Amino acid sequence: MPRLSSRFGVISLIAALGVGVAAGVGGFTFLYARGAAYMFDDPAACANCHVMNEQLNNWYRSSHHTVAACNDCHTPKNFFAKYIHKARNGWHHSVAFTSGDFHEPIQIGPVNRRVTEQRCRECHEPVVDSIDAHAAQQQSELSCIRCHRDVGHAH
Amino acid sequence: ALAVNIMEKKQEAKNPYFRVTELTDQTEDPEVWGKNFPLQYDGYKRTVDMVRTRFGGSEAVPRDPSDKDPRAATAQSRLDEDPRLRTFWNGYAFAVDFREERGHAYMLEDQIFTERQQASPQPGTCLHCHGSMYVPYMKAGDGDLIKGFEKLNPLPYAEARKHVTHPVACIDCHDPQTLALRVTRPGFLEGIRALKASQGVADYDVNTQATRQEMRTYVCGQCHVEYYFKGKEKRLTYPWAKGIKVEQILEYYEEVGHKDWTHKQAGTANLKAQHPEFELFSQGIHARSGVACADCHMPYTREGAQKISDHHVRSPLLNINHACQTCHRWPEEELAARVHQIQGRTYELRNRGMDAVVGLIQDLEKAVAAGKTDEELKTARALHRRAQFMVDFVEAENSMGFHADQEAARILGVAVDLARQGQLALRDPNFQPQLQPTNVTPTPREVSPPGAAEKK
Amino acid sequence: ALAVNIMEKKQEAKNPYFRVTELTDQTEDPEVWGKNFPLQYDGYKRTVDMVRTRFGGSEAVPRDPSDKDPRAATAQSRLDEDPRLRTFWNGYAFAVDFREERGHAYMLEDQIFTERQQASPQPGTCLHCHGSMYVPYMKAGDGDLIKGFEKLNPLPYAEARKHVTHPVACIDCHDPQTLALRVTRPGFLEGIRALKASQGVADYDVNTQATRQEMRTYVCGQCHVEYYFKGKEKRLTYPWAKGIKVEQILEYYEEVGHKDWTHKQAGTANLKAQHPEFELFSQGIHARSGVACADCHMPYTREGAQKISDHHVRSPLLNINHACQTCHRWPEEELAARVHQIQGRTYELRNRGMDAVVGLIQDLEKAVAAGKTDEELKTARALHRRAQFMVDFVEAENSMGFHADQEAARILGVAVDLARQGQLALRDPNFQPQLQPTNVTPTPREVSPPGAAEKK
Ligand code: HEC
Ligand code: HEC
Ligand code: HEC
Ligand code: HEC
Ligand code: HEC
Ligand code: HEC
Ligand code: HEC
Ligand code: HEC
Ligand code: HEC
Ligand code: HEC
Ligand code: HEC
Ligand code: HEC
Ligand code: HEC
Ligand code: HEC
Ligand SMILES: [Ca+2]
Ligand SMILES: [Ca+2]
Repeated sequence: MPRLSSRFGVISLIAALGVGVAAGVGGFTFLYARGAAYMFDDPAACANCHVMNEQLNNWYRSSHHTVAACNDCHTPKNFFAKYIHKARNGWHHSVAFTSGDFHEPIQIGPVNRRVTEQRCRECHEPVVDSIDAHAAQQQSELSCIRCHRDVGHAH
Repeated sequence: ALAVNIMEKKQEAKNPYFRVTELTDQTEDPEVWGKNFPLQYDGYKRTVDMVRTRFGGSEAVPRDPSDKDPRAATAQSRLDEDPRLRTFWNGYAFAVDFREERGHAYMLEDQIFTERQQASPQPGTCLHCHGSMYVPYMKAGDGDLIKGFEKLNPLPYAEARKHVTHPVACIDCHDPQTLALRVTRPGFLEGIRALKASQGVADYDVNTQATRQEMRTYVCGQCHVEYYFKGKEKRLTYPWAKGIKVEQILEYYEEVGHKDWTHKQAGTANLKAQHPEFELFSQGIHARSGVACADCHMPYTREGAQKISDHHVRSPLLNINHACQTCHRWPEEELAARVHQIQGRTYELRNRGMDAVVGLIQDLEKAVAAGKTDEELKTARALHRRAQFMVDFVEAENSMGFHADQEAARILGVAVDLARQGQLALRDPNFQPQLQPTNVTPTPREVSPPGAAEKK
Repeated sequence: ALAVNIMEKKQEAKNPYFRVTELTDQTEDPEVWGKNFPLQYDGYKRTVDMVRTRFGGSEAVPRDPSDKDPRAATAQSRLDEDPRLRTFWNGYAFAVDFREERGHAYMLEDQIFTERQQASPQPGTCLHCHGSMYVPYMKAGDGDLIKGFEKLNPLPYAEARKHVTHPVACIDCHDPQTLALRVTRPGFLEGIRALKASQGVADYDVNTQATRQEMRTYVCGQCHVEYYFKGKEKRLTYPWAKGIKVEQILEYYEEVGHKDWTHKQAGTANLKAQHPEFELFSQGIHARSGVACADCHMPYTREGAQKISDHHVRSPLLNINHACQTCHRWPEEELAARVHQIQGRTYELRNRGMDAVVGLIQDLEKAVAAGKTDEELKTARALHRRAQFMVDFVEAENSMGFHADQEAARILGVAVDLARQGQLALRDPNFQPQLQPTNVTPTPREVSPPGAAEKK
């Protein structure tokens, strides 16, 4: 998708200009600053496991593949939390993978789903503020995934 | 271009809205709310649009305004579209005037000026679902919603309507401080409590116990439901104490011995079903999948950098891309075709049901003319009452079966069976009608599939 | 998304394997194929398992083997489960022996030993769907499939079966060289050609023109379809020349004036519907969404590093995670509950339909006994023929409505209407039956939603 990659070019350009920071919108600053960081979170690393291939293949075709890698959606933003979580997942996945004992098709668990939902909100805060602002008062928040399940990859 | 675009998005986004005015629990006028939430207010105002779909939307039929009825246009008459309806409801106000429903903006005037008002005097209760009632109820009850409700219900309609100024407004669905959704309708507060009780949940309080997603359906369930007026206090009641499936509602009405009117030709103590969207929808696959009314009828829409709920509440077929395509990646034509296929099947059965019930009505009329006694007509009338309510349940429901396609077809199938049996009973005193089918359960030694435990 | 998902699955089917042995167009024995494809062969052999679900699977009922019938167990008798079926099919072989169907491994023996064989002599045609016929047909036709088909059809069953050694085997669905799917059944080759012709596609050749996803359904459609034997050549024919909706099939039978048997009590020239899985499924939302039989009945399963199609063809309810969860993320209990809810609704209507038709049969029997002439019974019998076929269409279809839930309910609703009208016609010569409902089309000035063009 050349269109998207060019977009990506633009996005990182803005990042360089630091406009994102100026605008002071956390989610996007984080995103823009990260262009390079993608390399450190190479999706291919996840797909070291063939069982992740389906997601990887679909991710390449998703609206997000130029803007969000696996870990942007599957690990918390906070630096330490992120690596702890990765470790947790990594460990869990390795065990599961080697033991081969896991539910198929693979399904996201409650913990990871919460992480992911959080990540949506962080990046899209500007867009969803309006629909989310009043949600604080509600005992349960709106699930993004319910409608946008496939933005990262088909399942 | 995109760069700029993103910039703009960000600025606008910085703060979704400014609170230009303070909203209180007495702020009834949506225009005032609109100062804080102009986008939602714009959508809200667009409910005046009249566009029709195959079975929904509405069609503007021009008319000469009179002082008796100043409306310059109404929605098309369903009685003219299907003359059988006049026989169907003969003797009841609905046989005089019944129109396709239209946008929320019209709810108050359409209720005031429907000829049903002349046909028979109506109580203040009617306003519960046709006006912005939160403030009027609170005022009338000196701060007690239920008291106010009980006070306005028994008043003559003309009296009660003096208290009402707007169609449903922001304050009827929202908390003015937090904008969180809230149920303000006594009918639903009590109805859902009775329903939950029937499911073993005591003293259910919807405003504190419902999830946000449930609220996105319940605010609509405040009005899009079957109802009746209980006792001389004309208390608005939703017949859900035994459940909300059509058979459970019928069981409830049998138990309280309610009838809406006596059919003019058939002499049957009949029931009228009214817009049971909430009830039928609840039996469908979407409800079962946690989809809410607002998901399809108020889908999110992009306004600049923000996403807001489209407050132009209308037929999703007029807004398929937002209403359906986030969840279903099929082309718009395909999604529309799926709805039409479901509606077409429902419509065929609805017409068979209508023919059967109308046929039974004519047979009953003949039998009465032939001097048959009420005792002799008992069975046929019992079948008529039941069959007509079931046909009406789908007829009055406004999605032509889409909200719960197989359930709608099942209801109509049962209705046809009962109506035809009524005709048989009239022609043959020895005919043994069967309310329930012979149910041969598969042999007990059934190995249920992994966790096949039936969910109700 | 789900569409994408299906594409995904396609890729995965490409699997590397060792050619241990060479497979030719004469290699009939699945065990030989199994040398190259042990995983698929293992699954294939597991179709001997007998596990029952609420409405599907099968239950092993032990019996004393005899030389006349050496089977140590059969599936449960549907006639014992629902005695009404004996009246329903009175005078036809199905009233003698009709059992729940079971796995592919049994298809040949179950056909050989069913008491229906004694009840009336059967032709070689029967084998078309109960054995591995590709090689036998080719041999009998000296390399010409259709010739072989025409040669075996008219033979007495006992004669024809000598040519057959296996139940459906690898070669019946696969090209031995490429393993690509292929249709080897003359009945389907000709049936689908007739169907496509009715849709304006001339000379359709399924093996060259069907997409891979379509083939994943068509290989099953070779046998899981309604059929009849045409003329004295007993040519197997699928009644699709006017379409595959139940009304279109009925129209076809009316035109060719076919009857399967004359009902013993009712004297009606009746039709027997048989396993119209392909036909009913085609009317459902899954077919419409491009889902294939194999997606649910032969789902991909991981065997080590590769994903293979589970050749243990069976009820998806016994394998919900693989069969459903690739597309539906709901828990297994929930998915089972959804199927049971759909099947339960269908079952209620199926039982009403059965009662109505059986009632009509008894009325006709009385009328005959009372000396009514064929002329006087014409209307009632016409309604009986139609109603019974429609009930049987859903009864004989094996998903209890799941394959097309609303369509199954619609068919049964129409059937009940017709059967009850038949009973009315018998009691009242002046009763005017209505085959078609009064169809009031919404007023023409309809504004169709964006691209609402009906898709058929
Ligand atoms: C834009 C956000 C996003 C990105 C990027 C993303 N995912 Fe996901 N992923 C999701 C969501 C949302 C779900 C949960 C879907 C659900 O609720 O079933 C999910 C679920 C999963 C699952 C559980 C199984 C399934 O498919 O539901 C796996 C495995 C997974 N992701 C792996 C990956 C891998 C590997 C990558 C990188 C190639 C990736 N994800 C990139 C959003 C994302
Ligand atoms: C060692 C092999 C392996 C690697 C590497 C791997 N995964 Fe997984 N992953 C698995 C297995 C196996 C499962 C299934 C675990 C289960 O369901 O219990 C899984 C499950 C998941 C799930 C859904 C289950 C849950 O707990 O929510 C997500 C999301 C996911 N992986 C994302 C990722 C991401 C992101 C990466 C890269 C940072 C990654 N995986 C790397 C093997 C792996
Ligand atoms: C790392 C930041 C990031 C994360 C995490 C992220 N997004 Fe996005 N998302 C973006 C950006 C940037 C775009 C704009 C991409 C474009 O315009 O092509 C976008 C586009 C979208 C769009 C519009 C395009 C489409 O696919 O319809 C949706 C919807 C969306 N995101 C939803 C989500 C949801 C839901 C999640 C969580 C499951 C999520 N996003 C996670 C950054 C992110
Ligand atoms: C009830 C369904 C629903 C839910 C829940 C939902 N969305 Fe959306 N979302 C939509 C629809 C519909 C659109 C398309 C709006 C448009 O195109 O005008 C959309 C659009 C978006 C976009 C793209 C805006 C654009 O055009 O670039 C983003 C980003 C997004 N949603 C993020 C989220 C996030 C984050 C959440 C959770 C907080 C969420 N959505 C929850 C239905 C939903
Ligand atoms: C999954 C989407 C969906 C959900 C959820 C849904 N509806 Fe509908 N609704 C439809 C469709 C489609 C129609 C048919 C519209 C038409 O025929 O033009 C419809 C029709 C209607 C109509 C008639 C509209 C008209 O234009 O005349 C009303 C009223 C209605 N729904 C109310 C509700 C209520 C109340 C709920 C929740 C209890 C609900 N709907 C839930 C999709 C939905
Ligand atoms: C206070 C009562 C009330 C509430 C609350 C309410 N409605 Fe309505 N609704 C009505 C009435 C009354 C009408 C018919 C107005 C008329 O015909 O004049 C109507 C009409 C409609 C229509 C038909 C529009 C058309 O063009 O035919 C739809 C769709 C609809 N409502 C959906 C909803 C949804 C979705 C909700 C919740 C988000 C909701 N309603 C909440 C009372 C209500
Ligand atoms: C429980 C809520 C509720 C009550 C009480 C109620 N309505 Fe309605 N009314 C609705 C809804 C929802 C609609 C839109 C759906 C429909 O028309 O089926 C509607 C539509 C209408 C319409 C426009 C369509 C038509 O039927 O011509 C009229 C007029 C109307 N109502 C009059 C009345 C009158 C008079 C009363 C009192 C006897 C009353 N309503 C009581 C909810 C209610
Ligand atoms: C018939 C019910 C109904 C009425 C009347 C109504 N709303 Fe809403 N409104 C909703 C629903 C449903 C939502 C979605 C709330 C959620 O998802 O939690 C909503 C959401 C909102 C939100 C949150 C942001 C968004 O768009 O999702 C605002 C702000 C809002 N409405 C303002 C208004 C204003 C101003 C009015 C009057 C002009 C109004 N509403 C009238 C039902 C209604
Ligand atoms: C928030 C998500 C969501 C929205 C919005 C939604 N659907 Fe669905 N729809 C579902 C789910 C979930 C199912 C059940 C099947 C499944 O589990 O995938 C479903 C099932 C269906 C089916 C098959 C069931 C049946 O009754 O035959 C149709 C048709 C359908 N939807 C049409 C629509 C249309 C038309 C709209 C818009 C008016 C719509 N949907 C809006 C989630 C949604
Ligand atoms: C979307 C999933 C799905 C698809 C696609 C599907 N089926 Fe089924 N099928 C089912 C389910 C669920 C049942 C009910 C099983 C039960 O009751 O145990 C069923 C039942 C059956 C049965 C009876 C099974 C038994 O155990 O007795 C047969 C035979 C069958 N299907 C054949 C087919 C054929 C042929 C096709 C294609 C034309 C097809 N199915 C497509 C889900 C599917
Ligand atoms: C050569 C004919 C033929 C073909 C091809 C065929 N079937 Fe069958 N199928 C049968 C027969 C015959 C039976 C019943 C066997 C018995 O009861 O002895 C059967 C039984 C079944 C059953 C019932 C199993 C049970 O436990 O009740 C299912 C499910 C089924 N088939 C699905 C399929 C699917 C899916 C395909 C395609 C992938 C297919 N069949 C292809 C002839 C065929
Ligand atoms: C067009 C394909 C086809 C033809 C021709 C066919 N069958 Fe079958 N048969 C099937 C399928 C598919 C099933 C499994 C589904 C079912 O039982 O409904 C089956 C099941 C059966 C069963 C097991 C269930 C039962 O009915 O007891 C018997 C016995 C049987 N057939 C006998 C016969 C006989 C005898 C003939 C010839 C008169 C015949 N079949 C012709 C496809 C066919
Ligand atoms: C009733 C039809 C049927 C029969 C009999 C059958 N298969 Fe298959 N087979 C299929 C279908 C359907 C697929 C999926 C093909 C696709 O996706 O293109 C398949 C796929 C395969 C594949 C490709 C890899 C995979 O698993 O998807 C192999 C290899 C295979 N079958 C071998 C065999 C062998 C060996 C036998 C005999 C023991 C056999 N098949 C019998 C229907 C059948
Ligand atoms: C290859 C994908 C796929 C598979 C496998 C699949 N489905 Fe579906 N299912 C769909 C699609 C697509 C729809 C239509 C709704 C939509 O468009 O989201 C649907 C709709 C449904 C519906 C709602 C329609 C209705 O009839 O009420 C149910 C229930 C359902 N599926 C159950 C199942 C079950 C049970 C299985 C396994 C036996 C299954 N599905 C397997 C794709 C699939
Ligand atoms: Ca309307
Ligand atoms: Ca079976």
